[in-house]
Amino acid sequence: MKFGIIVFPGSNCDIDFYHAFKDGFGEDVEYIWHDTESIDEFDCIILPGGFSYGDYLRCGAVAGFSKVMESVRKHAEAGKLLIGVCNGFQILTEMRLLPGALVRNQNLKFICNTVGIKVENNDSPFTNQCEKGQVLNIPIAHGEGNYVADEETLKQLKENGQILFTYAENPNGSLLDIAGICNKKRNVMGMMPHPERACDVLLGNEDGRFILQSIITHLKGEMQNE
Amino acid sequence: MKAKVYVTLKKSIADPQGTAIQGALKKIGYPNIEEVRIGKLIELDLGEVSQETAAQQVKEMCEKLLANTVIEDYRFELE
Amino acid sequence: MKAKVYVTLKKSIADPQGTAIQGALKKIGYPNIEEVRIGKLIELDLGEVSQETAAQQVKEMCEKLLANTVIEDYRFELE
Amino acid sequence: MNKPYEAVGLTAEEYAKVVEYLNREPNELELNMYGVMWSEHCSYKHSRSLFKHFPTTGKRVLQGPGENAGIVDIGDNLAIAMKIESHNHPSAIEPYQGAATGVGGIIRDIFAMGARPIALLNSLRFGDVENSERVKYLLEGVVEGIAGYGNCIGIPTVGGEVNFNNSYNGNPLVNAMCVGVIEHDKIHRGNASGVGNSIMYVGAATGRDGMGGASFASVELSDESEEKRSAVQVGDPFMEKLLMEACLELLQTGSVVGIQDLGAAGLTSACCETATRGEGGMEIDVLKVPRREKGMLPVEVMISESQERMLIIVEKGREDEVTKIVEKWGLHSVIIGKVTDNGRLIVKEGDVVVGDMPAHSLDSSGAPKYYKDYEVPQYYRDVKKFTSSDVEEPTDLNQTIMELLKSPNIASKEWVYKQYDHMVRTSTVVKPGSDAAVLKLRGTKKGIALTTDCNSRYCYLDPREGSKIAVAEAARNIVASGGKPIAVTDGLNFGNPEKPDRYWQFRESIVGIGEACRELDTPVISGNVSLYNETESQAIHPTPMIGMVGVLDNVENHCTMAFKSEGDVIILVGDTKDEIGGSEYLARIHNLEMGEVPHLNFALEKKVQNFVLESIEKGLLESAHDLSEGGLAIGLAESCMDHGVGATINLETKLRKDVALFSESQSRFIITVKASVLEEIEGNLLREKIPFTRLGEVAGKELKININSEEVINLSVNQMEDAWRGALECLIH
Ligand SMILES: Nc1ncnc2c1ncn2[C@@H]1O[C@H](COP(=O)(O)OP(=O)(O)O)[C@@H](O)[C@H]1O
Ligand SMILES: [Mg+2]
Repeated sequence: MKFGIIVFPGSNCDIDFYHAFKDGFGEDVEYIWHDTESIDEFDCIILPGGFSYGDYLRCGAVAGFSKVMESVRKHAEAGKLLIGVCNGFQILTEMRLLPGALVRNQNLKFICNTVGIKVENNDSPFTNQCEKGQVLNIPIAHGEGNYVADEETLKQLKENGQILFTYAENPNGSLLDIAGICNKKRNVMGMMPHPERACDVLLGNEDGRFILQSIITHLKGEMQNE
Repeated sequence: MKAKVYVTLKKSIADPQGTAIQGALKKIGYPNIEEVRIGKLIELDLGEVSQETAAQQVKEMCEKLLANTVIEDYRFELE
Repeated sequence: MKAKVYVTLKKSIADPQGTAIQGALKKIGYPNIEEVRIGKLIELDLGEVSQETAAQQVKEMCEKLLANTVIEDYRFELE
Repeated sequence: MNKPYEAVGLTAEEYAKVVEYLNREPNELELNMYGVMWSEHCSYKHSRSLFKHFPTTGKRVLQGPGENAGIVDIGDNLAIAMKIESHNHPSAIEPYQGAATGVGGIIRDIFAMGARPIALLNSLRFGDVENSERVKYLLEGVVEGIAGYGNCIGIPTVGGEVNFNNSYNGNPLVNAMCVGVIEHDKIHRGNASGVGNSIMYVGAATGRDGMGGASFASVELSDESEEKRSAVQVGDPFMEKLLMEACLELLQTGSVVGIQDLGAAGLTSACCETATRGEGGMEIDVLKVPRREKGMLPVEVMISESQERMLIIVEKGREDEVTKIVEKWGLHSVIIGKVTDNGRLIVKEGDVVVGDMPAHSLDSSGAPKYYKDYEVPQYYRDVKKFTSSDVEEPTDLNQTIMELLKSPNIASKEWVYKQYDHMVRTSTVVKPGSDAAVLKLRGTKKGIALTTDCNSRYCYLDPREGSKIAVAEAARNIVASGGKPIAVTDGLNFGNPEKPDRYWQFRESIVGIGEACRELDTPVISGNVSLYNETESQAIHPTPMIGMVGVLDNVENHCTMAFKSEGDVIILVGDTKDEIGGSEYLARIHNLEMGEVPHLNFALEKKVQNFVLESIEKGLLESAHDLSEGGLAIGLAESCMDHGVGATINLETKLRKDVALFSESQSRFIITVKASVLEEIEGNLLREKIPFTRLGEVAGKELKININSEEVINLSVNQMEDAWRGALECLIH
C-alpha cells in the first residue's frame, strides 16, 4: 500500500501528512512534485494543506492546472482514493471533483483552533473506524473554509450520505455545518480540518488517527479482496 | 488591448465581507445603506491582440481561472 | 440609489496578487498578457437618497473605510 | 537649509566624512547610498558604542551579533538561529503590509544563514485600545498582516506578546522574531569572497517601493510621514516561500559562497555588507537588475526596499546549478556582477561607472559612531515617591480580580493567536497560551522553548532594573515550560537618542540587559535597534523586547501552566513582598504608573530557576507558572482557567490583602505537585534555602482564597474565564 502526497510550490502541510503516515503508522509514503506525470504506483493520493500557488485569486484555483493533476483526475476517475485536506479540499472543489465551493470564513478571520467534528457517516473509506455520531477533536487552520453550495447540491449531499463530518460548533459559517464531504462514488474526500495534525501523542491529540486508520483499513481490505 | 473583468458573487451566495462592511458603515453613520456586495475587479493588459481575440481570450480566462462559476458571475469590458 | 465603487492599488504599489495571476495565466496558455492588477468592486445600495447626497456619502465612505488611501485609489459611479 | 546631504539625512560632519572617504564630493547616487547606510537603522551609529555591555560569547555561541542572525549550539550537531526585527514605522502607516513585510524580512534573515525557519513570534505594543478607533484599526491590521504572511509561508507563529499603554498611542511597536534550525556544518554567512565569483540576484523584481525605508525608520513620525507613502512595501509570502525553498536547496549544493537578503537599504546594504565581510570588493551593473517599473534611475535601483529578494555569491562556473534550482521553484536568477579584490563597491550602468566607493565606508564599520550625552530625567526621581499606603485597599477584591482579568494587558490573547497558524509543521508541543511555546525537533528527542518578554512600564519607571527583569522574566517563562535558557535576541525600541533623557533610558536599558544576560548565562546573539519611536508629544516607554530560546534535552519533559487534577498541591516558590510599584494592579485599578519596580535578586532568581527546571526534568511537577503582571492572584486564576479547574488557597501573611494578591515581586513560580512527591519537593526547597509557601490544593470549580483565615476571594472559574477570554475581542467589536 503506497501513499503519495502531492507537493505544490506553496504546500506546507505535506511534511505533516508524510510524518503522520510514516511515523504514526509506519506506512509507505512518498512526496510527488507537482510536475510529475505518472502516479500509477500510488493507492491513495493526498492533496495537502497550504497555499499551493499563493492562493491569491481564490484558494486552490491555480493548482488544478499543474501537470500532475491530469493524472490525479484519472486516478480519481479510476475509483482510487483521493483526499484533499484544507487547501486540498479547496483544490478538489475548484477542479469540480467535489461539489460546492469554499469561501471566506464568516468572521473574515483566519482561524486556527482545535474543534469538535461529528462523524455523520461511518460507511466510507475515510470513516470506517469511527462510530457514527462520534465527535473527534481536530485542528482547523483556514481563512476560507466556509462551505457553500446551492440547495440542490446540499440536498443531494444529504440524500447520498456524502456529508462525512459536520462541525459540533460551526466556526466558519459553513452551510449545514459541513466540515468534510465525499463524492458519490465515495473515493474522493475533502475536509477542512487537519487530521494529520492530531496523530502524535506528544502534540496532545490523537483523534486524527481514527481517520488515517480508516483509510489504511479500507486499503488493506481492498488488497485482500484482490 | 486592455480588459476589465468584474467578478461578483452570485446572488444566492452569502457575502460575509459585504455584510461586515455594511455593518461598519452603519456604525460610522450611514444607516441608510441597504446592501453591500464585494466583488473583484481584474485589470488585464492583453498586449497587441485584436478585439475579437481579446474577447475570446478573456471569456476563456474567466471560465477557467478568473471566476469560479459555481459561486461567481463575471462580465468584462474591452478598451 | 446604487453605487459601484472601484478600488485599485496605486500605480507605485507592488501588486503581488496581480503578478501571481499573470504567471498563472501565462502557464495556462496566454503568454501575451502583459500586466494584471487586482482591485475591488464594491456595490452599494444606498436606499432612497438624492444623487447629491449619494455622491457625497460614497466619497466619504471611500475615504473613511472602503479604500485604504495610503495604498489605494478609488472611483465610483452612481446609478 | 536644503543642503543635499540634509535631504538624505546626513549632517555636515557626516558629509565631510563622506568626502574624506571618497577624496571628492559624492555624486547623487553615492550620497543617497551613504544616506541610507548611515541611517540609524542600518549603521547603529547611536547604539554601537553601547553594545560592548552585552555578553555575546559563550560555549554554545556559534555566531554572535553581526551576521543576518545569531546561532547557538544545542548539541547533536544541531543549532538554533534566531533574530528579532522591528517594523514599527511602516506598521504605523499601513498596519497590514507593515507587519507582513516585517515578518517576511525576519524570515529571510534566518534562511540566509542556511537555517530552516521553524517558528515565528511577535511582540506588539499599542496605545489606548479601549478608547481609540485608530488603535483598534492598527491592532486588527497588524495581527492580520502577521497572520497573512506567516500562515501562507507555512511557519507556525507560536508565541509573542501584546501590550497596551498610552505611550504607544502615536507609535505602535511591531517586532517579529524568527527561529530556525540548522546543522553545524551547514552554516552560511553573508560573505562576498573569491575574486571573479558571480553575484546573483534572485526573487521579486525591483520597484520603487520602500524608497529610503531605512532612513524613514530613523526619524520621528509626523504628519509628513503620511506623504512618504511610497515607503509602503507590499509583501508576497508565496514568493518568499519559493525563495526560501530555493535558497535552502541551493545551500546544499556547495556552490554558494555567500548569501544575503535584501532588507533595509536594499541592494546597497547587501552589496557593501557582503563585500566588507568578504574583505574584498564588488562590481555590479544596475541594468542587469530585474525591474518592475520602467525608467528607474540607478539610485532608485540601489536603495529600493522591494521585498522578497536575495543576493547570492556563487562560485565561478557553477552559476548553472543555481539557475536550475531557482527555476525548479519557478523563479529567475540573473548575474548582476562579480567579486573583486580592490575593496571597492563599484556601481555601473552598463559600461558606465556611476558610483565608486570603499565598500567598508558604507557599512557600519565605516559609519560614524556617536557617544551621546545623557541625563537622568526628572520623572525618574518623581515616580519613586510612592508607597502602597498611598492607595486605598479595594473593598471588594473579587471585583478587583475580575477587573484585572479584563484588562487588555492581562486578558487572554487568544483573539490574536487564533488568527495565527500555530500548529503547521506538527511540531508545536506547547501552543500559545502557556508561558513559553515548546517545539519538538523532528528526528531527535530534543525540544526548544521560545518566548518574548518585556514589561515596559517597569522599563519606564526604571530602565536598568526593568530591563533586567525583562531578561529574568523571559528566562522564567522558558524554565516554567521545562527549557534551559541559552540565548537572547533583543529588540530595542526607544525614543529619539539625540535627546539626552531618551539616550539615558537607552543606555541604562542596555547595561541592565547586559548584566542580566551575564548573570543568567544567556548571551545576546542577535538583535535589532529601533530608535526615534516618538511623536511630537510623546516618546514611547522604553521597550527592550527580549526574545529567548531554551533547550529541552527530552521534549517529553515539558511542562505547562495549567492546573491538572483535583488534589494536586499548590506551592508558591519564592517570596511575596510589598511591591506594587509599577504593577498592573496599580495602573489598572488606581490609575497610577508609579513606584519602585520590584527588586530583582539574581542569586535567588538563579536558585529558584534551577530548582524549578530540575524538578520538571525529574518529572516531579504537574504544572509550573511564573508570576508576572497581576501577581499571585492572576497567576492562580490563569492556571485555573486553562483546564477549567478550581483551587482552594489559604494564605498567612502580614501584608495588606491587595498587596499580597497583586504584588509583582520577582523570582516567583506557582507549581503543583502530587501529594506523593510533596515531601521530596519541600525537602529540596529547604535544602536550597528557597523561600516557599504551601498554598493549598487544586479543587472544585472555584478559585477560593482565604487570607489569614478570612475568605477574600470566591469566584467561579467559568465566570473568570468568560471575562478573561472574551475581553479583547469584546473591545475590538
Ligand atoms: N502576539 C502574540 N502572538 C502569539 N502569541 C501570543 C501573542 N501575545 C501573547 N501570546 C501568547 O499568549 C500567552 C500569554 O502571553 P503573556 O501574557 O505575554 O505571557 P507571560 O506573561 O507568561 O509572558 C503566551 O503563550 C504568548 O505566547
Ligand atoms: Mg509567564
